[in-house]
Formats: sequence, C-alpha cells, structure tokens
Amino acid sequence: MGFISTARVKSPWIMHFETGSCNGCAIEVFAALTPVYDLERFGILNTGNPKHADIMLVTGCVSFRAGRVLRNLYHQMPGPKAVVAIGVCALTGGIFHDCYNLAPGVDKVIPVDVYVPGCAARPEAIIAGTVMALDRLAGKAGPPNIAPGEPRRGLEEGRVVEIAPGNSDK
Amino acid sequence: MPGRTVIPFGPQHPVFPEPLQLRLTMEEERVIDAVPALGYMHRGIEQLAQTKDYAQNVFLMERVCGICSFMHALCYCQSVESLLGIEAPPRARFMRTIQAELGRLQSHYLWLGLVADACGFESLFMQAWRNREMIMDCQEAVSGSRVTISTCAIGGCRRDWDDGVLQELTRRLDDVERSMDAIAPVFFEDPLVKQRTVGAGIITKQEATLLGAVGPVARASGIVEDMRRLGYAAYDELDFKPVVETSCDSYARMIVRLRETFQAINLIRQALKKMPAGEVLNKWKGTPEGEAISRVEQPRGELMYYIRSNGGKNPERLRIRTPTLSNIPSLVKMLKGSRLSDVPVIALSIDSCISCTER
Amino acid sequence: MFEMLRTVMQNLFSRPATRLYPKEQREPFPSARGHIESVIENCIFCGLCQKRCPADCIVVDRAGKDWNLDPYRCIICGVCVEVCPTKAIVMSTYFRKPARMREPLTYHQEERGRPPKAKPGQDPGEAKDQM
Amino acid sequence: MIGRTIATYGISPLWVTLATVVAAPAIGGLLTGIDRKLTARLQNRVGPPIWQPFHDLVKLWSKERITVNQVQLLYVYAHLFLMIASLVGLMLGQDLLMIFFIFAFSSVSLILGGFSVRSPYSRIGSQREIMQLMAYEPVLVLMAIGIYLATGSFFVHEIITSGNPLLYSLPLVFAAYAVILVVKLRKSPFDLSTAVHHVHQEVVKGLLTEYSGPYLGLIELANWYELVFLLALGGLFWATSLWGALLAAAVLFLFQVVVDTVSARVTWAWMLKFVWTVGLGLAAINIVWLYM
Amino acid sequence: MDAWPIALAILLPVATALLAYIFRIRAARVLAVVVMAAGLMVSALALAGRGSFTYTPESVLGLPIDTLITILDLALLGYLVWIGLSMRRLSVVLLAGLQLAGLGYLEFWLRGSTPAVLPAEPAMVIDRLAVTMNLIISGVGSLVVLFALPYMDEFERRQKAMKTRQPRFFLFLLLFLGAMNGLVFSNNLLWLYFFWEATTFSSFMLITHTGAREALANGLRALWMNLLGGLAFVLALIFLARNAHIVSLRALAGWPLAGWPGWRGLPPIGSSPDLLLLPMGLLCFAAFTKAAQFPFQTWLTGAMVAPTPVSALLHSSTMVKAAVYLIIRLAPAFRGTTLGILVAVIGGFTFMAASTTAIGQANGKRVLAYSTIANLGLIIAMAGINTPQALSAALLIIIFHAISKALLFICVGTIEHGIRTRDIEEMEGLFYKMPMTTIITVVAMTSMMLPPFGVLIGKWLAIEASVRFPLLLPFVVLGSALTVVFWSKWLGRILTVSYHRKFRLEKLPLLISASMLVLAAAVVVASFGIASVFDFLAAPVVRGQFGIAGVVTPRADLATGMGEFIPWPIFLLIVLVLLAIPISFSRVKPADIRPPYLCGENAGEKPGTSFYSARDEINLTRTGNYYVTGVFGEASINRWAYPIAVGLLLLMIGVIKP
Amino acid sequence: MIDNVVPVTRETLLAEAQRLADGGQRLISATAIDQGEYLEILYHFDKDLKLTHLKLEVKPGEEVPSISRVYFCAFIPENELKDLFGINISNIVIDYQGKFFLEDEAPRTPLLKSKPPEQGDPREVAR
Ligand code: SF4
Ligand code: SF4
Ligand code: SF4
Ligand code: SF4
Ligand code: SF4
Ligand code: SF4
Ligand code: SF4
Ligand code: SF4
Repeated sequence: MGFISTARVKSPWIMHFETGSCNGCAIEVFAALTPVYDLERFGILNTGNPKHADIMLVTGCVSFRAGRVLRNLYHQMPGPKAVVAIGVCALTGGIFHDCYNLAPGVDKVIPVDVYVPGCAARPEAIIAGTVMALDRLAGKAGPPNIAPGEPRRGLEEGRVVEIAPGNSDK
Repeated sequence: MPGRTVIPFGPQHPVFPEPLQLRLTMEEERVIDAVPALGYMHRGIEQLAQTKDYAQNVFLMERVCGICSFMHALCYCQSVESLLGIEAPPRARFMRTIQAELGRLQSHYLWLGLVADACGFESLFMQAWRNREMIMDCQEAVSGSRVTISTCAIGGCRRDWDDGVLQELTRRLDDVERSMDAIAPVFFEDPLVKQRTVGAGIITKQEATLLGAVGPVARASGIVEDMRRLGYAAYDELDFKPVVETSCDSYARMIVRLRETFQAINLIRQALKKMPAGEVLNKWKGTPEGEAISRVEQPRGELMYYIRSNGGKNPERLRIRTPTLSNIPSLVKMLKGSRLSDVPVIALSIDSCISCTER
Repeated sequence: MFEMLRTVMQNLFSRPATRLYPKEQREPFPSARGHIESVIENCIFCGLCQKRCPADCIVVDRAGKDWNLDPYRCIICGVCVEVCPTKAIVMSTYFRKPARMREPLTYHQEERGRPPKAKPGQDPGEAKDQM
Repeated sequence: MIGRTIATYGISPLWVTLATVVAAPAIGGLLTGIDRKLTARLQNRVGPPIWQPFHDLVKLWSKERITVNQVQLLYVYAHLFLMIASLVGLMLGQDLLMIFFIFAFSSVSLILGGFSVRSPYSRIGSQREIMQLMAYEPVLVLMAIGIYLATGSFFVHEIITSGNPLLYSLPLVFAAYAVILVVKLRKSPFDLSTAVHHVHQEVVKGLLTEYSGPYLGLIELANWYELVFLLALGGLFWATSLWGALLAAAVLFLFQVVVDTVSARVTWAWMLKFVWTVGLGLAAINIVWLYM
Repeated sequence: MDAWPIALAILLPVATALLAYIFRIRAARVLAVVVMAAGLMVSALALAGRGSFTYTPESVLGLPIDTLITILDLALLGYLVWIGLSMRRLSVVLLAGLQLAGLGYLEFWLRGSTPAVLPAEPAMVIDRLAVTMNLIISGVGSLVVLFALPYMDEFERRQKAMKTRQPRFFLFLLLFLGAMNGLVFSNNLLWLYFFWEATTFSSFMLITHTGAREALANGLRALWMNLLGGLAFVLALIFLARNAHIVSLRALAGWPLAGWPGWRGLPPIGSSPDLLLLPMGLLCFAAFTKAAQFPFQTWLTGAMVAPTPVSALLHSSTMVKAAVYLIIRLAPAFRGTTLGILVAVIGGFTFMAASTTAIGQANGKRVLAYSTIANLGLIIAMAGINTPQALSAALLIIIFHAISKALLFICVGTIEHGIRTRDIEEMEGLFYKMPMTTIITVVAMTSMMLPPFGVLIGKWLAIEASVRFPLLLPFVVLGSALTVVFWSKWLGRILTVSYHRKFRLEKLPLLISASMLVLAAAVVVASFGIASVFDFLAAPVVRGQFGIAGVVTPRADLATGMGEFIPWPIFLLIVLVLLAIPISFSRVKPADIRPPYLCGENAGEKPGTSFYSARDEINLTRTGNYYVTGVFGEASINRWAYPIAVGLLLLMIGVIKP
Repeated sequence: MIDNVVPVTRETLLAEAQRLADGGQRLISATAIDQGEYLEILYHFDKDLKLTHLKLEVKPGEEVPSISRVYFCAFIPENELKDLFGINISNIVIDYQGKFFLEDEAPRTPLLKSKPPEQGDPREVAR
C-alpha cells in the first residue's frame, strides 16, 4: 500500500477547469506549469482530460452553465480524485458572491478538498494547494467538503447528468 | 460522400484556457459551420456594479478580467473622472501609461505562449511564459500583486513609486527585451509556425469593419485603429504609431502582437524618461451625474465603458463592451472553411478571453 | 526550427529558470499584497472597514467586540488597511496558506492590550514549507 | 544484438523471450523518463525525476477502473501483447517483415480501441492515427526490403551477422527511419493522433481520450515496449557491434527529443506529404542505388 | 470410372438450374439447391482425393461434344448480338458480332482448311490447380448459393417485387457454377473459350437481374468490357490455330518461349518464336478485362448493383478468378520475358491504384470491389514474375481471398438487409443491431489485412517474391500498406460500441448463419493450417512447374529461405486476448461505466452521444470517417491512373506486336 | 456628455443602420438602460475615433427589428439585450432565444428593474 500511495503522491496529474471569473487565477494556474514554477517537477502533468486526471484544479465562481459542466467532469474522473478550488472566487464567489448567475463556490457543486485563497492566488499558493491535495490521493485525508447547508442556487438535481453515488475514493 | 462530424469544442478543452464552446460541424477535418456557445463565464457584473459605490467598483472592474485588469480599472476610472470633470495628475497619467503597457506586454506574451501551444510548439510556449514571468515580476514590483494589480483609483493612482521601483523596472525591461530578441525570430520565421498560421483565418479589411473587428484583429487586416490615438493617460505625449499588418491572417495577427511587445517596451522607456514628479491622486468629493463614455486600447483592442449616473451613490447603468465580444463574429467567420487543426490557432488568433466577454 | 534549436541548446547548458518553490522561496516584494491580518487590540470597531470593503468580507460586531473576516472571500485589495483609522489591519506580504476548510476567522478583543486569538479556523499565518 | 547472441551462443529462445519481456519495460520507462527530463531541460525547466514514468505507471494501475464500455479493454490487451510479440520477434531474430506485420496489427488494435467508443475526440484521433499508419507503413516495408537487399535475408539474426554495418549501405534509409520514428512515437511535429504528456492538442488526447487508469497504464507500458522496439530497430543499422547499435539507437533517441522540442505540430495532410516525399523518397533512392 | 466427379461438377449445377427454372416452387428450389451443394462438395472432395489425370469426353447424347460446344458458342454469341441490338448498344453488337465472325472463321474455315497436326491432347486436364479452383467453386460457390436462397427472399421483399424472379436468378447463378467448373477443367482452348463467354453471359444476366436502369447500364458496361476481352480471346485462338496449330492450353503454356525449339519436337512454324507472344498477350489482355484490371475496373465496381450473392460468387471469389487462373496457366510460357514483367507491372499497378481508390469509398460493396480488384492485381503481378515464391503467393492469395471475400460479401449483404444501407458511415454501432454478423464481419476483415491470416501471409510472400523486381516493388509495398488503411477505417466503424446499452443476438435465417459460420470457420482453420493447405494445394502446382516448391513448411509455418512466417504465436496471442475478455469484463462494474468525454457537456437521455450547445440545445455528436476524396476519390485517382494504365497496356501491345 | 446622438424609431432603425454602414461606420455595441416605463437602447458606432449613437426608446414587450442583417456582429449585443432585458428583438441572424448567457436556472431579465413582461419571454417562446 505504501508503494502505491507513494506512486500516487509522486504522479498527480491535473486538469484545470475555469468556471467563470476574472480568469486571473486561471492564468496563474498556467503560470505554475511554466519554467519558472514548473509543476512537472512534482510529476504533475496538465492532462486537460478528466479521464486522465487525479486532481482537478477549479478556478472561478461557478456560473450555472459551468456548474453543469463541472459535475460532468468530476463524474468522469477516476477515483481516487481530489479537487482544489483556487482563488476566492472558487471558494466563496469572492467579490462576485452576490452575482445572479452563480452558485458561488465550487463546493456547492462538487466536493472540495483544498481551498487556495487569494485574488489572484499566487502560483506558489497553487503549488502548495496542489501538494496539500496529495493527502487525498494517498488516502490520508478526511472526507472532502460539500458546502454546508447552503442553497444550491438553482442547480437542480434532475437537470444535470447524474453523479455516481458514493464517495470519490475507491 | 464523407460523413459529417459534429463535435463540441469546449467548454472544457485543453486548448481553451477558458470555457467557451464551439459546436463544430465538419466534413472530415474541414469546418463547415461553427456556432459559439457562451455563458459559462457570465456572472452579471453590470448588475452587481449597480449595487456597489463608485470607489468599490474600481475593484470590481479590475475583476472583469484578470489578464488586463488594469485596463478595466483605467477605463472605468476615466469614465467616472469624466463624469466628475476631474483629471488625474500628470505623474499618475504616466504611471497609468506604464502599467497599461506592462499589462499589454504580459498579455501579449501570454498570448504568444498560448498560440505556440495551439500550434503544438511546447518549448516556444515555455519560453514565452518564462519571459512573461519577468514582466510579472515588474508588475509585482510596481503594484504589489501579480494579477489584479489594484493601483488605479478615481482621480489618479493609489500609491506612488519610489526610485528603487523605477530602477528595478528599467533593469528588468532590458532583460525582457534581450530574451524576447532570442525567440522573436521563431515567431517571425519558423517554417512550421508559418505553415500553421499563414493563410489561416483570413478576414479582409472590408469584412473586418462590418464584423466589428477591433484591436490586433483589425490592425492585422490593415485597419489603422488604435484607441491610444485618443490620447488618454499620457499617450498624447509619447511617440508611437499603431502597428498595422496587411496580410489579414493569423500570422499577421501574431506579428502585430509581436511587434507591439517591442513597441510597448519602447513606450515604457519613453514614459519613464518623461515622467514628471508630483502628486499622484486628486481627491474628489460628491457623486457624479450624467453619462459618459470612455475608451481605451486593451491588449485585445478597444474597450468601452458607458456609464450613466443619476446622482446616486451607485451608478445607474454601467455598460462594458469588451474587445473579444467584438471579435467573436470575426471568429465565426474565420472558422468556416478552416481545418480542425487550425481551430485552436484561429480561435486564439483573436486572443479570445471570455471572462470579460461575458462579464 | 533552427532559431529554436539555438535557444533550446542554450537552455540545456544554462541553469533552469525554475524557482524551486518549497525549497527556495523568493523574498516577496516590499509592496506585495499577500493577505491581511488584524491587529485586533488596535481596533475601535468603527465599522469603516466593513463599509468600504468591496467584497463584503468584514463583519464588525461592535457589541460583541468581534471582528470577523472571511479570508476566503477577501480579494486583498487593501482598502480596509487604507481606511482603518487606527491601523488595526495590516497587510502581510506572504500569501495565505491553502486550507482544508473554509471557515471565517473571528478576532475577539478580550480587553485592550491583550494579544489576539484566532478562532475557530486555523492559523491565518503565512505559508511555510509543506513538502 | 541479442539476436546475434542467440545465433552464436545458442541461448534458448525461451530465456530471450523472458528477458525481453522483463527488461524492455525497465529500459523503456527509463528512456521515457530521460526523454521527459531532457525535454524539460531544453525548455529551461527542472523537469520530473528520471524515474517519474514508473510512478506514473504504478499510479495508473492503482486508479479506479472506469471505462466507457467493456469492449474498449480488449484492444488494450491486443495492443500490448502484439507489441510485446513484435519486440520478442525482433530479439529472437525472426523475419523482419513478419515482425512489421505484427507491429502493424498492434497499431491497428490501438486504432480500433479509439474507434470503439462513441467519443468524437477518440475517433478523430483514430482517423489521424490511420493517416500516420499510412505514412510510415510503406517506409517500414521499404526499409525491410532495403535491409534484405543489403544482406540477403529478412531474418534479423542473419542481418546481424552479415558483415558490414547496414549504415554503410543504407544511410538514406536510416534517415528515412529517423523521420518515421518521430511519426511513430507521435512526437512533435507529428503528434497528431494523441497528445504526448503535457501537449495540448485540439483532439484532447486523441485516441487515448477515453482510456483511463489501469488501461491507460497498459497503453503506457506498450509505449515503452514500442520505444525499445523502435530503438532496437534503429540499432540494427549498426548491429555488427553492440556499442555501434547502442550508438545508433542513442542518436535516434536524441534526434527525436530535439526535434520534438524545436518544432510545431503540422497537419496530417502535410505529414503525409512530407513522409511520402522525403521519407519514401530517401528510402527509394537508397534502394535504387542498391539495385545498381 | 474417372468421369463422374467431373460430370457432376459441370452437369449437376446445369441440371439443377434448369430444374429450378422449370419448377417454380420455392420448396423444390431449396431442396434442389441443397442437394446440388452437397453433390458439388462431394465431387470436389472426390477430385481432390485423386492425383492429376486427363479426361476427354467424347459425346453427350450422341452428339460429339466439340460440335455441341460449337453450336452453343455460336448460339450464345448470337444471343449477345441480339441483346446488343435490342438494347441499342453499338459496342456490344460490334464486339459480339466480331467474335461471332471470328469464331465462324475459326470453326468453319480454319478447321476445314488446316490439317490437324497436333498430337491428340486431352480435352480436360485435372491437375492440382484445377482441383484448387474446383474446391473454391464448389465449396465457396455452394455456400454462396445456399446463402442466396434466404437472401433472395428478403431481397424481393425489400424490392417489393410483384412477381418473383428467383427462378431466373437461380438459373443463371447455377449455370454459372457449371460453366466455371467447366472452365477450370478445360484444356481445349475452344472449350475454355466457350465457358469463358458463358460466365460473361451469366454475369451480364445477373447484373441486370433487377432490370433497373442503373443495373442495365452497368450490366452493359460489364458486357462490352468482357466482350472486348472475348474478342481478344478469339483473335488469340485464330492466331494459334492458323500459325501454331495449337488449341490446347497445356500445349500453349508448355511452349517454352525463351528456349526454342519447341515442345515435343514440333517443328517451328513461324519465322520467329516470338510470334507466340501475340496470342499470349491477347489472352492476357482478355484476362485483364475479366479481372477488371485498370483501366477496366469500372465494370466490376458497377456490377455491385447486382444482388449480393452475385457479387460474392461471380465478382469476387470465382468468375474473376478465372482470369487470374488463365494467366497462371500461361505464366510458364512467358516467364522471364518482357511480356511477363509487363503483366506483373500492370497487375502491381492495379493493386496499388485499387487499394488507393478503396480508401475514398464510403459504399461498403464498392470497397469490397476495389479490394477484389486489388487482390486480383496482386495475383496477376505474382503470376507475371512467376518465380516459385511468386507462384506460391499467387495460389495462396487465390485460395484465401476467395474464402474471405465471399464471406465479406455475405456479411455485407446481411448487414444491408439488417440496416437497409451499405453506406459505411451508417454502420456505426452495428454491434448492437447485429452482434453475430458484426463479429463474423470482423473476422473476415481481419483475415483480409492482418496476420496471421492467409491473405496477409500471401502478401508477405508476395513482398518477399517481388524483392528482386524493382519495377514491381513500389506498387506492392504501397498497395499492401494502403490495404490496412481502408480496412481499419471500416472495421473501426462497425466496432463502435457506445456506452450503456444492452444488445441481443439477431435472428438470421439458418442458411445465412450457416454459410457465414462455415466460411468464417474455414478462414480461421485454413489460416491456422496454412502449411498443410499450402502443401496440399499449392506446393504440387509449384513443384510441377519448377521442380521445387520455393516455400517450405518446416514447423507448420512458411519459410522461403529469405524469411519465415510463423503464424501460430500470433494465434496464441489472439487466443490469449480473447481469454482476457471475460476476465477484464468481469472486473468492470456497472458504476465504472462512465460516459465518454464531450468537453463536459454530456447531455440528455443519451449522455454518451449528446451534448449541450448554443441555446442549451441537445445535439448529437457524430464522427464521419475520413475519405479524403480530394486525393483518394475515384475521379482524382482516375485522373492519373487511367493514363498510366492505358499507357501500360499500349506498351504491352507494343511488346507483343509480331 | 455624449454627443452625436441620433434618435430613431423602430421603423427608421434599419434604414439608419444601413446609412451608417454605408458610411463605413463600425458598430461598437448596443446598450440598454431601463428607464422605468420604457427602455432606452443606444447603438454606438465609431469612425475614425469619432462616436455616433442611435437612440431608440421601446416599451416593454415591443418588437425591435434586428440590425444583424446589416451588421453581422450585432447579433452579440442583441442577444445580450434579449437575455438581460428581455427585449423582443426579432430576426437576429444567430438567435439564442434568450439563452445566450443565461440558462434555465438563472433569473430572467436580471438587468430589468421592473418586473419582466409576462408575454414575450424569449425563453418561454422558444419552448
Ligand atoms: S479570485 Fe480573484 S483573481 Fe482569482 S479569479 Fe476570482 S477574481 Fe479573479
Ligand atoms: S489560466 Fe489563463 S490561459 Fe489558462 S485558461 Fe485560464 S485564462 Fe486561460
Ligand atoms: S481583455 Fe482579457 S485580459 Fe484584458 S481585461 Fe479583459 S479579459 Fe482581461
Ligand atoms: S475579451 Fe477582451 S476584454 Fe474580454 S477578456 Fe478578453 S481581452 Fe479582455
Ligand atoms: S485571453 Fe482569454 S482565452 Fe486567452 S488565455 Fe486569457 S483567458 Fe484565456
Ligand atoms: S476600520 Fe479599523 S478600527 Fe475600524 S473597525 Fe475596521 S479594523 Fe477596526
Ligand atoms: S482587503 Fe479588501 S477585500 Fe479584503 S477585507 Fe480588506 S477591503 Fe475587504
Ligand atoms: S443512450 Fe447514448 S449512451 Fe446510452 S447507449 Fe445509447 S448512445 Fe450510448
């Protein structure tokens, strides 16, 4: 088991999805991949495909349409999987928390493991957040967060494709 | 007889950093129809702005988009200033110019990287973004933040710069220019890059006007259109000529942006030389009234803010017209008849950023 | 291709541009806006910061002597730092550490002059080595 | 190399097979790691550790087994087994043409795997992979023929023991092989059908889009075998000495890494044109010259 | 009694044909055809069990057979002239008329005026080559005819035919079988010519079976092209009879052109031995038309309008094989001559051009047609170079192509009735609708292009055989690489299985599933036992010609001395993979099945195939195959292929000019 | 404080837009402002850095002709107006029927201060 969790921790492949915000954080995610920060040092690859990803980096405050997509993508990731919400937009909606087209915050739509605050979150913070999410892959983390009792602002169940029941950890 | 192919290109797609969907209908790999679907990034900022006061809105406007957040703040501040009938002090105007050009630099480098990525040229992407980090450092040095730099305020700039910052800036600009000199020829001349961009996504001059193309897209089609000629901030005191290309394709758009990066470095140097000393913020009081329009030249083209106020604490209506919004019709036109492998290059050639498109 | 060849060959024989982040941390710029912290003992609960905050993330409870901040909504604009009449809010140059929970911070002023206590969230301090 | 060992020392084919099956992934994985590290350095980055591919593989195998349909998996096994078979055939010194046919079967399995799901990206990837197959397959066969003309046999073990290094008589075929090596490894500028690691492709991950977890791991493993196979094939060109063969393989390896970093992706139409003119042309010229 | 299997092979189909035509009852027809199939197989096995022998039937019903055949021949040609007249097709009238005249000249004038100088040659020679062909005709042919029984019922239901035309259909189909058997047994060139024309005629009647306008047009095209070949045949006969006094295939083929003086001590007739090149070339030309080599390929692709059993039997596995059979028979005579090389190049060129064209085809039957043309080309090319390996390759491809292609046609016919189209684009997800047919189709396609199946091994041999022929080599290399392309495209199409759906085995008529299963089993078994197949059928032919086999079969594999093909490990791997299926299937739980990636916008009831797009509308994704018609379309290929093919033919005529 | 404002009516809008197009003006955007009982729509045009505006006043629910046949690019602001203000714009070249930015879950006509008109909600009409 130790062998496997080592491999998981050493090879977290990421996928980034921007759900609607100023994309400042999104650009910082990209920046983290480039030579100056070089996420690949940690074995991280930006796969761009949920089926290959272990960690989903989500930026943005989750507009309704993006929320629909976000659920599908999460559903299509194989477990064990982790979600890192990046930027205050993705955490709570940030400055946009009162906007009408949002279910502000990623954890209103899918379970979140790590919150990376900042506006925009610095690449270093993104690296730190991604590293924190490795605990989930190693099977050491508690259950991920789902927004505690807050209304879903219209993301009705039947409207989006079903999510597989149960925890993301298998 | 070839079968039709219908695919969703986006919203989540590795070549699109932001959610945007193009429903492509293709015959083999020839695109015969492209229908954009938006709304993934729509937040409702125009409505939110009506609930925040004028000073708070500066920060909201910065977050219309994180790439050229300064431009939005600038444009918004200018429009409110014109409602109030005040002006920024001269030093602030030069500072605004320098930050605007820094923003253009990092935005263009970002784009150059992304277009290299879209061409499948990974190392070039890496080089462009490595160079961009130097400008991010400049930006952080002058403002304290990499992305949402929050230095613009109604009536001027929030904070003055000391000499250390200015020297740092000068020094780093030289580094940037040197490393850019190393990779610029790749964009200009690399046969494979040219193979991918030359002739891809042609918009003629006539089409460009009717399609409402702005910024580098228009300038690559031979239209001399640059809002900086309006002379806002300190542009009226600087010497520059809009960069115009005439081959109307993705290559031309790339070259326009590439030449603009050198132009931006030049403008910053000019501004640093001419920058006067003095106040940076004019205090203002009261509430503005009336309506005003302010336009600035963003990295992606003309940005327009329309503001109407009825004397209340909050704006009555704030309208943001962003350049990508204006370039999407051109994109739809360009995609028809292109090849699937050119879709990323063409889609990026308008430098689409959706966050401010949808606000 | 050959232009690029020269560049990549130079890269091969030069030091990588990478900042080895967790191992080496660059000093932040002096003006950097990392995160805000309350110096709660200075606070006079005037509510100015709450009024001016563009992201509505400060709630000042004058009666309970609580100063609440949602650090996961704060956009680090620094307005509150600027407006606070008693410098009860300071801007740290280090970014705020990622967290597993997002719970608002409450600074309670026990008595003027006492050191602050953060609850119930975790340490609002700066990022340290995690790897 | 090993073929010659068998030919001269009469080592049991069973041992060779076993050794190949075990050693090839180790070598292939390591080479992939070196490739990634080298690429990173060429891009002015630090890059992953050299043994990163092994972490990746173990991780992939430990993931949840999700699929789009069960049939998909069949092709993965076919691809892997046939890829191993081609390599074992090569190591056992078998008929080069037969090896190439098995190799082609292996590629076809992967293509069919891409086709087997109703995912547009996977299927576009497969279509493009077919175009790649169309590009390199004639060159491979021509290469076998050139080797026959130079040595008088299609048997790898006879080719190895046939005297002068092939490089002397087949320099242009070697060049053509270098071109199709890039095609076959799906490296830039020919990374058309799928995206290698961090590359962002308009077809997402092409024919690998729908594979995940353990199955992706198996494909990755097959890729390692493939890398070893292709490099060993390159080594044939200087098979008279072990060092020569290693050198030839190393040159090819470095060549594809550097080409990958200095080129943009091209369209498949252009690839076809290029490989059929330059690749086939080079091989053909060389072969005509052999006839004369 | 030597003759009964031969008589059975030729006369049983003819008799059954007449029965089926006269008694228009379905049950009687089915019974008769089943009995005939059994009889044919028995006779074929009986012939295969014997060594080579010759046979000269004297008379039937008191009529000398020579005379009978002459009468039938003239009647047939006369009927063809009449067809030309009634359909107002000048080319047909002219070509058939000229043949009629030529034949008359040959039969009445020449026969009367020249002394019969040849030593008595048997009218029929039954050697291993004939046995091989007979096995294909009787074995594969019978299965196709059995398949045709239920197929034609369904066909007529689809066509909403008022009155059944099946008696007519089976009349010609079965007559064809008899004629074909006659053709491969005949040593007498006049007999051979008669059977040759008889196959042309039945082919025409079957292509035009439905009477639709397109069918008539395509039938006439097939007719005139084949008649052009027939004319060349007649001319060759006349020339042979006049100048060489040869009417026997064996005599002609045994004539060693390269090493004059002649055969069995015959004195030279003309001034130069090269004179014989002319009839040889003409016969090759006749074979090219019948084998639909470029530039005559259009008749065969046009013939695909015929009901599928016709395509399976006439236009892929047997009739067109008559042409390559003739060339193989002639090959010893022109070995090593320029003519031989040219024949090889024309065949090789067709192989490449047809493979290329197949890439651009979306119509399943046309793909099969082009693939057939390509394989015929390859066989002709191998016959042209005529080395031991080449001949072995040609024979292997004949055998395996016949089985695989007949199977493929049967499959496509069944698919067409199942999904009402033969468009490859529409065959997506076929596995749901017709799982069994799909699997068998997959086996058939795999056997056409991948190891360890016979056709591919034939190609392997072909490549090794052509290594020493630089003029042929590029065609063979390109052609065999391109073959994989169009097959895998099609294969991928039908193998698409979407997510979350149940399927059921389809119900097929017994005769259809039986013929499919038997053929599929034959493909697999024969490929597995390719060494034995080779030893039994091909090796004697090769040895008969060269004294050596060229290919040895040491351990159930094929070795040429240059290389070796070992099929069994690949079989082993395939079995291994098939064993892996249940294991891996059982490990996939329903919750593991996730919809495919659609950029996150999976939508609606069909999340595997639909996505949200503009206005939140639900759209179906589709992915078309690539045909690249700009490069691989018929028009674009023909632009360069026609000039080259015509040029090559002209070159050949230039070479054979006396 | 903005000048060059040309008032138009629903009838003259297309003709005016055509006139501006012929004059080489570029359409920048269209802005709607909710004035209570009526909506004000401003079409902004630019030529050589000089702005021109067309001003149209419409009552809620009134049908406004689309100028997207004159200016193709108008389809974007017009769809926006349809989404955010519920303005009934007809004949847009690419009509998103009120689902340009907003989907079913989002509030209707969020920028309209008054209650949205009962009839003529494009998303309802589209069903
Ligand atoms: S957190 Fe701030 S910077 Fe990041 S996306 Fe949101 S608004 Fe932009
Ligand atoms: S990070 Fe930047 S480039 Fe990436 S998606 Fe976001 S905005 Fe685009
Ligand atoms: S144009 Fe792009 S980068 Fe600039 S502010 Fe808008 S969204 Fe940001
Ligand atoms: S469209 Fe223009 S304004 Fe909007 S985000 Fe992009 S660049 Fe910025
Ligand atoms: S400009 Fe827009 S599209 Fe381009 S990278 Fe930035 S956010 Fe993405
Ligand atoms: S402004 Fe300063 S003093 Fe006033 S409540 Fe806020 S923190 Fe306390
Ligand atoms: S920094 Fe800005 S957002 Fe954060 S609390 Fe202070 S005022 Fe609010
Ligand atoms: S409904 Fe869609 S996903 Fe389900 S089986 Fe049918 S096609 Fe596949």
